[in-house]
Amino acid sequence: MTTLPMEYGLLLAGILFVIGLVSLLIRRNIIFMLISVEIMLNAAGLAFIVAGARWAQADGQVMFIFIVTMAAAEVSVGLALILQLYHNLKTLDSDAANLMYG
Amino acid sequence: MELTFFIAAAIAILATIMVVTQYNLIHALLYLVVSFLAISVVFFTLGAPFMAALEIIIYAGAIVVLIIFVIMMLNLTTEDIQHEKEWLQPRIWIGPAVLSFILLVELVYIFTIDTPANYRSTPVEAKAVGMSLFGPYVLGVQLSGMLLMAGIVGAYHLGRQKKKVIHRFLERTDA
Amino acid sequence: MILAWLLVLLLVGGILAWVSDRVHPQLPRWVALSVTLACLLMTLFLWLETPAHTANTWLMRYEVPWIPQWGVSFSLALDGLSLLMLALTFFIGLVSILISWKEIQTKVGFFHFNILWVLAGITGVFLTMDLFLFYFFWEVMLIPMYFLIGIWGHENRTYAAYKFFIFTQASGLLMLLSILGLYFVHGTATGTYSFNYFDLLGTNFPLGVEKWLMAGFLAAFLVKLPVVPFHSWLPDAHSQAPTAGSVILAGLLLKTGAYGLLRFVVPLFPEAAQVFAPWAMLLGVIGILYGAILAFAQTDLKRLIAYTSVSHMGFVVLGVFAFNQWAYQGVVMQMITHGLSTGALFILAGFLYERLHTRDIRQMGGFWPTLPKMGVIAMVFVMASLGLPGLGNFIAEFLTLVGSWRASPVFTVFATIGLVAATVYSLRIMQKVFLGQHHTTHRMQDLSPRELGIAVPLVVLILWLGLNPQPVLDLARGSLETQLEAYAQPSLKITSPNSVTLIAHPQDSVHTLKGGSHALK
Amino acid sequence: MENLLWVIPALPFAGALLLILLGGRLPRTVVSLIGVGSVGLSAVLTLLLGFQFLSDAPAGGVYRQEVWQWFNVAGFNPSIAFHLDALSLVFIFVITFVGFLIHLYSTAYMAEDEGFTRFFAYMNLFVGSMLVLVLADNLLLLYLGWEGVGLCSYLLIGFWYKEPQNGYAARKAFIITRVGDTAMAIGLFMLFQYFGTLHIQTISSEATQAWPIGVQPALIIAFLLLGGAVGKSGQLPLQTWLPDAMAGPTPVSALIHAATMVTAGVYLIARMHVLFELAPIAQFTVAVIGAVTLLLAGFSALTQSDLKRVLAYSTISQIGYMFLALGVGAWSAGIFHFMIHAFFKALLFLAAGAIIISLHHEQNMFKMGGLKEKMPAVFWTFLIGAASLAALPLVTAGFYSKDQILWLALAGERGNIWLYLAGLVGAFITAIYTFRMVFITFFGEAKTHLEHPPGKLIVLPLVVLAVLSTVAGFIELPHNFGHVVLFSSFLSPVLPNLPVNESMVPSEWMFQAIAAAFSLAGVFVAYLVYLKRPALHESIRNSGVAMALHRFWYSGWGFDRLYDKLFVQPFVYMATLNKNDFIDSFYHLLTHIARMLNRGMAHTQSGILRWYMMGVVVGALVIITISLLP
Repeated sequence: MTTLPMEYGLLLAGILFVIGLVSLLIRRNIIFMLISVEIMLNAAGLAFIVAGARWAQADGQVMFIFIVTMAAAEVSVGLALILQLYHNLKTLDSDAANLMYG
Repeated sequence: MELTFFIAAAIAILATIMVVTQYNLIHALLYLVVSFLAISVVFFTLGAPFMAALEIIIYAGAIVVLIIFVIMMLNLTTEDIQHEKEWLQPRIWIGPAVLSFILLVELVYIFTIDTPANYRSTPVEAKAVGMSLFGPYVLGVQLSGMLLMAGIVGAYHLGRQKKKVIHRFLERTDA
Repeated sequence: MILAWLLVLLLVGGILAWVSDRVHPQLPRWVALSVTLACLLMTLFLWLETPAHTANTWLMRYEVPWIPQWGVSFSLALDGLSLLMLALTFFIGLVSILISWKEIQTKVGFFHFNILWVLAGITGVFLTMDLFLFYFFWEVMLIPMYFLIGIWGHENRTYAAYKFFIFTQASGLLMLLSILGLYFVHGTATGTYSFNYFDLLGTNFPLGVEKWLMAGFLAAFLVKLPVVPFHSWLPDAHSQAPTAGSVILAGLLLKTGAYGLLRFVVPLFPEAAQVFAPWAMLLGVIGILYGAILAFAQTDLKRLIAYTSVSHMGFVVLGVFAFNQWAYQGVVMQMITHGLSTGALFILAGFLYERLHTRDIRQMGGFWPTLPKMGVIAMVFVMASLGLPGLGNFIAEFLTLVGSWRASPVFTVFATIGLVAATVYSLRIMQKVFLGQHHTTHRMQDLSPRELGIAVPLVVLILWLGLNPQPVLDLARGSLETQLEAYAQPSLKITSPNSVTLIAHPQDSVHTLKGGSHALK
Repeated sequence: MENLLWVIPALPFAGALLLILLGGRLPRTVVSLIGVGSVGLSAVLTLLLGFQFLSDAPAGGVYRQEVWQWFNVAGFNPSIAFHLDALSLVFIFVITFVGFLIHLYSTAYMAEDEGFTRFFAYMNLFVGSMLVLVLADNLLLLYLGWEGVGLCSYLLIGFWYKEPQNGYAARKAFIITRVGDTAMAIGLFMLFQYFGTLHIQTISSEATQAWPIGVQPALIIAFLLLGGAVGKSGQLPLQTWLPDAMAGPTPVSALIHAATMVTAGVYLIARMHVLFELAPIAQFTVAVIGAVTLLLAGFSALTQSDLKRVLAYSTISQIGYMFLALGVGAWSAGIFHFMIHAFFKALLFLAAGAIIISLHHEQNMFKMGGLKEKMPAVFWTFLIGAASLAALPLVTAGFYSKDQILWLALAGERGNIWLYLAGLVGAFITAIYTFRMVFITFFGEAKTHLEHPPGKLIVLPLVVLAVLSTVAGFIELPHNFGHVVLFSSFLSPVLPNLPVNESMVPSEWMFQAIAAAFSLAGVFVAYLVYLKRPALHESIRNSGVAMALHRFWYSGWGFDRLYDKLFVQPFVYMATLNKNDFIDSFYHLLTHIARMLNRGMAHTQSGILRWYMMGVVVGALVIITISLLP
């Protein structure tokens, strides 16, 4: 087995996370925002896996499983919300859903 | 294996960038699948083959398919792609991008501040994960179960088409 | 034990009144009436049982541990001062239930629930000797009052209710801070953490700490009283509340502030109180004059009366910080007589409102021929409010001023000038409402037997207090002397808490009292 | 017998209480029976008690009766206790007796009035309070009576409450007297501070022992008590309420604003004479106030056209004489003039009332005239009263009382030529305005139709008072002229006699002659101007200076306008300006700030999801950056 600095894995996770974040911030299409959230979650999971590998412990993977579970739940609820939004507003533009304007 | 890691990482980053820069949703999703696959390879190199499998099954499989179904239900047209183009102006994305870049720089700084500690990527068996999952983390499993249950109920409730009761005289003709 | 029963009776009675609404809409009135009457009778019984001259200040104590690890106990105690205040509370409570008989027609059950719980809060405030419990009752008093104003009030009731709530709540929180501060200062100094009043008496502080702790208590009491810069909740609350609410506010809630000054501020912080005294007297005098001038300008009858309260309560502050027997007896008299006279004026305003549906005195005038009985009664209370000798308020004001003259002649002179201002606004009430030409054309009923039944006892009481106040003064004397102890010989300020307990705890202290009221004498 | 002392004030109180409680349901005869009867019984009791007092003087010259202890706080223990000595006996005699006559008169005068019951209730209450005032054994009880009569005065001035004008006058009276009362209350606080009691006798005896003459506290206290006295007695500078007080029914003016209540100030000073003797400056101030007031009010009386206002100003002026007497230490002379004044001024008011009611509530003198033939009884009694007021020599009581004051103002040890001259000029003016009134009202041609002649109940009190106004003077005659000193020797246990400057005694007759000449000259001037040559009157009136003076005096020397500008208007202005309580605006500012903050924060809730995300990112950025900083 080869050796690999943990930082590389974390770096990858960080880059992915930031890409997801940028996308989340710049996209108005709400489906794209949902995808970005998925990317970020995935990046977070990656970080756990890397850490788990570093210490050769199962905990990192357990956390990843939890993240996956959460992501699944989130996507299902999020998609349901998107459907409702689209039915009500006839658009995917997240800025249109600004009824909560203070 | 090192090389595998770097190639997979590069593919993951490139594919993810492509995801966020696409205008067409379906194209973006394809890149997303690629990105997930690349990450699963990374998992493999890190000695977590079970997780690599989970990644492919759940992320690349279930979740992306779910999103595609929804997109199909929404009946999107080229008009929407046009919208995307309009929405994604440089003046919109430049600010967030700069901020996020700073964040990234800081993260890199944090990761590299200490001397790198090498490690052997000893694989952690699925059995160990299972022991851990149903040992100390059993409460978490239960909670995740509940979360999923709530997710299903919530999605069902939200996704239900509510019957609109509008008096027929009041119904707009174009609606 | 009888003390705890008073509270239980009121609290349970309140819930019962609420529930009984479903059985019959009139039932809550009878429930509330009988509960209050029972409490009044119990109090009067206690009064009659009290020997005229007891060596012992504390007539009765009841104490069970509540949260012993924090030093919180369910501690009630009765002395002459509290007994007087209780009698006033239940009398005013009775009156306010009676005046609501026709006025309140919506949510009758909930209304009487609130009335009884306010009374319970006030009773608790007057009885409890545990600061934690004191704060609890202070809040219990507040919330039902908020509902009374907010639900059954007049046109601008929400505003008034919020204003009342925020003022009293904010100041109450400052008091809570001070209570906690006192608790910890005392605890670290002596090692025993206790909220008990008797334990906290005679705590030694550095003067700076004492000042800040006193400031918290003062905040609560001066806002409640109210003293001038903090008075602006009062006119709104008074004018918007239903009649019963105004009566309870003026007659009782304001008195809790005065009681707090006498019971807590003065004995707990003797040195700081003396430092603060000139400023307090100044505030009192400003209150007297400022309230009077504003009262003169008002056109809303209830608002006018509310400002007279501000003016009259100025005498209380003046008296409390004069630190002598005369002033203190005056303050106690002022608390009682102001409760009766201002309560009566609010009741009359309520009667007029029921007949006219306005509180604007510009639309009144010339009611004497149509409402002669009301006119006579109004005349009595207007005269009481301007301090006519022979009525209770005169005794109160004169004693207060005699006492404060010893402390500060200059302030007393200005306070006495307030009597002229009182004349000006009081006569204005009479002139605008009952004298002059008759404006309205429709016939008005003079007082009904029920209304007379409310008003006449008030007249009799105020006259009795004016001509023979001695029973009241005797009852209050022992407890006032106790409050003044630290001032009589400032050099001999009680230093060790042990000696305080010796003085404060009578022979028949806590545990011998479980038998009931007779065990204590 | 002396045990019945408490009944004297209690009877009118009981009457008042009965009338208030049952008033509406009783027939008028019963009401008048209760109203008049209670005061009548008091008068009878007073007479009986007075006879006993005279025939069998009690030890120390005092009956004292404690009814109950009012209260007792740390040694401050005033009682409801009555103290009857010579001074209070004179006062209760006047109050009950004159009061009874006026009550009797009122049954006829007020017969047509709808507030008949109310009137008698108030009047009884007044008599009760006044009796408490003069019988009080301590100053607090005196203060109770003092405020009680103030209340009744307020109620009775505003008796006809439908006229807002009357209500205004009533309020003015109450408030202005209250200003004086406040000074007096402060005086009481000081007295209590120094003596630990308000018991009058204790204070008197202790003050003489404890204080040397001219000591400062005595001075301050005397001035404060003087404040109360000038307020009640309508003296400068608080005299402005009394002319307006004539808005009340005439019997009220007679009883309260002439005979009894307004002399409460005289009583107070006489009662506390010990303090004033200890404070010579204060006492001299009393004299000066009296002298100035009697002149000012006299000049104002000259110009009035309202019959009752003339009498009101003359009351102020006559009380000025009493103050002058008190101020020079002629205590018994002041009280003597009080008594005589009560008789003749009540008489004048009642007679004026008889005219007014017969002329259908016409009060303007210039619309009267020629009443001599139409109402002879009223004319003759009025003339007797007027003569007494003008102090026509030898036959009238007023001459003896006023002459005594003038003489002592000059020859007394604290006397002074200027005070004497003021009194003399005052006497001259008094004679002029008195007979101006007589001539205008009763002589000349009739200008108003007479409704109905006055009845028996109205004339009877007039006759009794007329007799008293003449006869009562003979109980105190100057020593060169009979030397009767019944009154002053009766009062001497209470009030010290004034030593007279011996060197002037031989020339006393000369000063008496001068006084007599002045009053006669006054009558003559009035006769000349108002009866003989009306043209002269017109020409004086039309000259510029006279017109300006007339206007000035008519308005009571502009005091009303001055006080209005100085006190009333600023107060009302300040009050109305601040009606909405500027302190409240401070709290409004707080809520305003809170609301502004809320509005500002609400802008961040744009509803745009990406802004919220941006917020999260920026927050994370800030936190991480801070944690990275060394």
